[in-house]
Amino acid sequence: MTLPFVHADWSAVVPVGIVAATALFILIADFFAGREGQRYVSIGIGLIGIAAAGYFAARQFGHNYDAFFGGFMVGGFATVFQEIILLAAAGSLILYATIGAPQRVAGMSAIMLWSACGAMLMAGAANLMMIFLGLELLSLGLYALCAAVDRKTARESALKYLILSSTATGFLIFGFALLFGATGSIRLADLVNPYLATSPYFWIGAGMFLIGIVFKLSLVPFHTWTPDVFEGAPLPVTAFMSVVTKAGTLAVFARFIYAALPPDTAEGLLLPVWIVAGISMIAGNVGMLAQENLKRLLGYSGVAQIGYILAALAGSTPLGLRYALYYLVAYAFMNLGAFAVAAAISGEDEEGAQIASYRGLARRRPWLAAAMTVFLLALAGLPPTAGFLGKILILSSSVASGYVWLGALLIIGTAISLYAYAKVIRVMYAHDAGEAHAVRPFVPLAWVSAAICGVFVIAMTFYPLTPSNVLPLVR
Amino acid sequence: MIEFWILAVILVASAVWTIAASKPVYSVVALLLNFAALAVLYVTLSAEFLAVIQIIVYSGAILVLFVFVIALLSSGVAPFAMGPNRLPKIWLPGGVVVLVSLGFLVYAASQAVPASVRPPNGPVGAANVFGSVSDFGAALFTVQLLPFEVTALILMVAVIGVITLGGEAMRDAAPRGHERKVERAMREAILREGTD
Amino acid sequence: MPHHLLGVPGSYPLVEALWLLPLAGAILCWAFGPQLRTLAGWLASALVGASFVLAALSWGAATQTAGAALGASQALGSWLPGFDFGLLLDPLSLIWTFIITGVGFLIVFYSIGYMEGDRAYARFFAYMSFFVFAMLTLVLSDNWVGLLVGWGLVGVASYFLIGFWFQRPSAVAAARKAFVINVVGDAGMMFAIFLIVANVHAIGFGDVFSAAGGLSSTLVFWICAALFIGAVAKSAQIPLHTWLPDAMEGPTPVSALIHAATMVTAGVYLVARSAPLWSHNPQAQVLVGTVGAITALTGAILGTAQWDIKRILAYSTMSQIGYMIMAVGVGAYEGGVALFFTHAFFKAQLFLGAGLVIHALNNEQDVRRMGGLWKKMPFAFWVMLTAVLAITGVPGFSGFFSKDEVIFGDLQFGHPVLFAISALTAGITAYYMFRLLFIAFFGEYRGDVDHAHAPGWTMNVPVAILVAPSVAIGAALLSGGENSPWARFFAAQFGPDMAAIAHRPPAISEGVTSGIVFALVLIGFAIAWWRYASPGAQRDAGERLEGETRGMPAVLVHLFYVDDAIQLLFVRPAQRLGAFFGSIFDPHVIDGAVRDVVFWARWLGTLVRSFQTGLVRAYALILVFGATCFIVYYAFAAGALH
Amino acid sequence: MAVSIDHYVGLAAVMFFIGVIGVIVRCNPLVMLMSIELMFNAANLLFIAFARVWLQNAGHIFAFLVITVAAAEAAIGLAIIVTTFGPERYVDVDDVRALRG
Repeated sequence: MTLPFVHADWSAVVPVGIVAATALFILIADFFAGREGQRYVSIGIGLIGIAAAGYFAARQFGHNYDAFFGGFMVGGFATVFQEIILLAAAGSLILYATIGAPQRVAGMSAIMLWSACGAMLMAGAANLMMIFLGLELLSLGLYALCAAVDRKTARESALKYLILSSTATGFLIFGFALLFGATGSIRLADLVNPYLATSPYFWIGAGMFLIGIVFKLSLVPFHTWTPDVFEGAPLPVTAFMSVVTKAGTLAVFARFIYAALPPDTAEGLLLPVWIVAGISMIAGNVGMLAQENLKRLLGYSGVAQIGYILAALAGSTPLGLRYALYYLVAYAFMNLGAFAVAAAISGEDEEGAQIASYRGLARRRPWLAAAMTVFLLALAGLPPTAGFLGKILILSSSVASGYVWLGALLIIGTAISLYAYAKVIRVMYAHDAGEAHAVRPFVPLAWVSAAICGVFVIAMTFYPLTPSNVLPLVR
Repeated sequence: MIEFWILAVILVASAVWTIAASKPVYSVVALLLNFAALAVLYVTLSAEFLAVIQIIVYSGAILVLFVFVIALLSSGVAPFAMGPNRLPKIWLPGGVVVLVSLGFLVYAASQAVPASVRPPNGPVGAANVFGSVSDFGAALFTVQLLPFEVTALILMVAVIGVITLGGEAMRDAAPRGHERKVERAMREAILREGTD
Repeated sequence: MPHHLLGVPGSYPLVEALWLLPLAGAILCWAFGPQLRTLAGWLASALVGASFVLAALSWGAATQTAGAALGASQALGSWLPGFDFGLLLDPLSLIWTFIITGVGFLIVFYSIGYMEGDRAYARFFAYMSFFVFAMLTLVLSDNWVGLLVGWGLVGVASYFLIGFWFQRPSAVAAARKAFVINVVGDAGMMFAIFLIVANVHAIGFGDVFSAAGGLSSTLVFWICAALFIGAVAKSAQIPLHTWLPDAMEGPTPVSALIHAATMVTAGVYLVARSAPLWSHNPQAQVLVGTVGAITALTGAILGTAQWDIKRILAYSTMSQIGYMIMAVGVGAYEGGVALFFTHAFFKAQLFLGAGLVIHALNNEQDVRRMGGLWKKMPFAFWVMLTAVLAITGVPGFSGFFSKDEVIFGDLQFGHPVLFAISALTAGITAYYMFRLLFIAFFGEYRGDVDHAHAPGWTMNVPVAILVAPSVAIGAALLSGGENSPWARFFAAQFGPDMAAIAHRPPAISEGVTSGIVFALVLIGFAIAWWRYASPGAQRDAGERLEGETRGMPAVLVHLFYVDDAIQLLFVRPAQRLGAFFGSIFDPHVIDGAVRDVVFWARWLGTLVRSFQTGLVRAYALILVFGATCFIVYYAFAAGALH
Repeated sequence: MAVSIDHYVGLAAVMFFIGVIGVIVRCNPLVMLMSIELMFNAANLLFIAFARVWLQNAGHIFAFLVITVAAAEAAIGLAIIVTTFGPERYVDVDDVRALRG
């Protein structure tokens, strides 16, 4: 009798395991924490765990190997995505410091970390089963997180997310079943098979798989949940969702298109994805124009931003993946930063998420207004921010790989978005203070988070470190 | 062969009934029928273990959960009286759209050359044990160990998630004035039941 | 000594500090403005000054290592493939850096006194420091993209500073105008850079220039033409010059630094920087030279008909930049850059001198209401006098050397018509500059300010310092022809490009052209004397000036109708665009065009919102619709493969 | 007529799309969740049928995991529905539309 637990390569999932165990620690420590400091205990333990996981994940970077019989890949590509996910988890976890009911922060932090585990598993997933389980671990946590505050809109967002996301998951696993039927294997690597190019099971299966992916990336017309859920969910959850879901799904998508396609099928197979990405760039930015709520606006903005990232991947060039990663990191920083500022401003009922409550912010909180300006400029893609450089790179990559129309849509979308972002900036720098909202007291953690994000959004423009050796590790 | 067609008819009919039933509790019954038929179909496909799981987990656990929630939500009225289950106008265009796409899918499937499903190239388990508990368990604890462990996490999330949701959220879940609405509905229901 | 400070020759480790110090100043002044109060001015000056010290040390190192080590660029970290960004120090960028930080320091220091008591004192210094940073980005960048970024940022800084007193509608209008015209230029630049990147697949200057030889001459012409659109807009060349006089709505130090000494010469820098492109393309050279010469002449003519002291100087600036553009256009790069170098000193001096007057007379800018000021303000008079002597090119002053080199360059590179125009312009320049001097400082005082209050030492000292270079730097650097320090400094930079242009030795020597020009200058001076300073003219100066105002030809009053034509052809359509962009940066002003944009934006936004009904089933339907489209596509794609 | 794998695919597809129609058409979130369970079961049927064809038990394990996940999802989903609606005789998702635009 062999002992599978001994032979399994547990070191491959050490970062994931640390994060999962941290969540348990949070739940246990919560019993012993005093009522006042409860949420800081949860956040503190969470951050320590994330830091440890980040360290161990970074150590795996150079060593890429398959673990668990080819089900999970370690190193390189997976590491980069895992670090992005951990970063976003840390940035979102911090924002729980600003949330109202402290008695549930422990549970919410734990679920958030487990969700992050799901995304990290997606980053390394090399078979359909791991993709599915990672996605579900991520999504189930998010359903619960969305509804975890006492607010009508939060519960509504959870219900909408639950129904729509489960439907999309249905498409995804039906697609997986067809892919399994086409190859007889659940390994992604077995999809690289010239014979599959003529298999209808493969084509329709891949199509349904992509429906699930595109839903999670919230591209038009699969985006309808995004604004509602972004607006309704608690702020830390929105921040988490806006980055982690996208990062995990992008990892799966990138691995699929770079390492798991039958030869000569990429162009025909992925065309619908590029089309919806192109539509998203326009529709997402247009959707922002008439918004009054900042979280909702950022939801639409996320729709367009993911469109940009996909434009880099169009053509499946190695450089495109690097640029997409660069933009994803930049996007993580600017989004987390924007949410951190929003968290520092909005009160416990999040009435402060209304754009109107930003009126005259530059007078009341000049630093926060400046940070927000940086993030919005970055989202709009203006120099000297990482968003600007990222867009230039994406443009060059999409044009170089022959998808000029995506580049053109990117430019048009950017032009539209300028107006929407400028509207917010303008409100912040308006001279009349409007009705002075009682801004919440100083929230140090949110400020620190915003400051760090702001520094990175600028610094990344000047030192665009992107891992150069990612592509060989995708496989 | 004949069992496939019988089961297929049952499956489709019960599925249609599930989505067309006038009360949610009937939908549950239809779904139960569907799951049972599926379990039988699994046996014919030599997946005995999954047939058992289908009955135990799906019919025994999940559907009971549904019934419980229906009872919970309609408490204050007669248990299981929730409904009527409104069917909005959208069903016609929605149905047409979906059926068209279904047509395409079936068309594409029928285009499949029979050779697309090749004889197996080396099964994991030996053919005579295929689908058995031992075959299943061996794979689950070796090749698919990581997915199995992840499932534990998923269940953990479900447990903690429900606790987190239920802890405080239930407190003010029902909006004010709701009781009166429920009461009125209850009276109407009793009246109607009485006249029937 | 500088070597030890700056490390090995050819590498300038402190160049990043040189570049970023003004930015630090901008951020500090902006962030801590209320706390710093008057210290903001000192802080900004100190940081720009520190930057200047580093620039001077770099120059010291550069002259010592002459030639080979120059042109070394300092990489700013490792960039993505094909996108290496860095800072470039070569003679050309050093000259500009020296002026930007040196003259910039003096002007920022001068502003401490000039802006005293302004409502937004710290903000002014934040903008000024930011401008210095942006301009340094422009000239220090070693690639096209960095250049474009700097190009855009100086435009933004200029926009903010022109509209600094945004309570005045005229200032806001001027800022808007400058912005719109600069957007036109930026579009040209972007197009050019797009052409370059598309054809050369590189953005570094070195890569592009070494690849330029392989490009077709038509392509190079279009690249040059598109680049030149940027230069025309930024450097106020005909027909996009009309924003520059309006830009005088900004505070005087702004006019001195941005709209005289540095930013407006960016076009000159651009042409000189891309000398390898121009030198191989005679058509492009003729285009640039002609536009420059016409601008020089037009600016001078328009300058004769102005009464606002700052507008006279603005037209003079336009005219002088026309000279520079002409020079770098025809291939006389050293001359063009020399004129930039000397012009920066004496034009800054003129503006700051005018600022002394304006400050003393409670913001009076009309020369008709001045007069006799040399008695009231002898210091300002001497400052203005030396600067006027320098700009008119009186032998011995710095303007003489640089302008002669430019005018002689026309002949040297075979453009006699341009030579004639520029010589004539020199005469007109003398006329209008002495006209300004005579009306403002001679005769009797015609204004109504009782006591001119004397400027403080913080204003006088920078002006006094500027006198030295505008008198002496020409003789120090430029005399000696081929063997002058200037020529040796630029030998490595422009030598090959200038040699590439086939030029015949001109029929007349430089001495003769100097004589001709000086004769024309004397004529201009004589006419100005006769009309404004002779005892006869002094007697009834007030009436004469009134009469001259009435009798001025309509074509001059309307500034050759260029503004009207542009208004009709371009500005009205462009204003809508400009209003759109303006609305992004300018929270103070909204006009009708913006409302249109808002309307369409709302409409579009509402359209998208109408899909967002809030009904989860509707969302599901949209989702399934999308999924159906996907599945139908894949079914067909799979079917098509059979 | 011999039953081939294509028949199973057709049957699963029919069940799947009945589930999809259910999600679009019904207003009761519980029935919507049941329709989603139908979709999952259609996929499961497909997994098991293909597993039989290839004699690969990975399909079985996949179906097993889908069932587990469906259980977890039903738990959370029902909890969300309960918190959203509370005791209510007419449970209708169309009443939940505070978030829109």
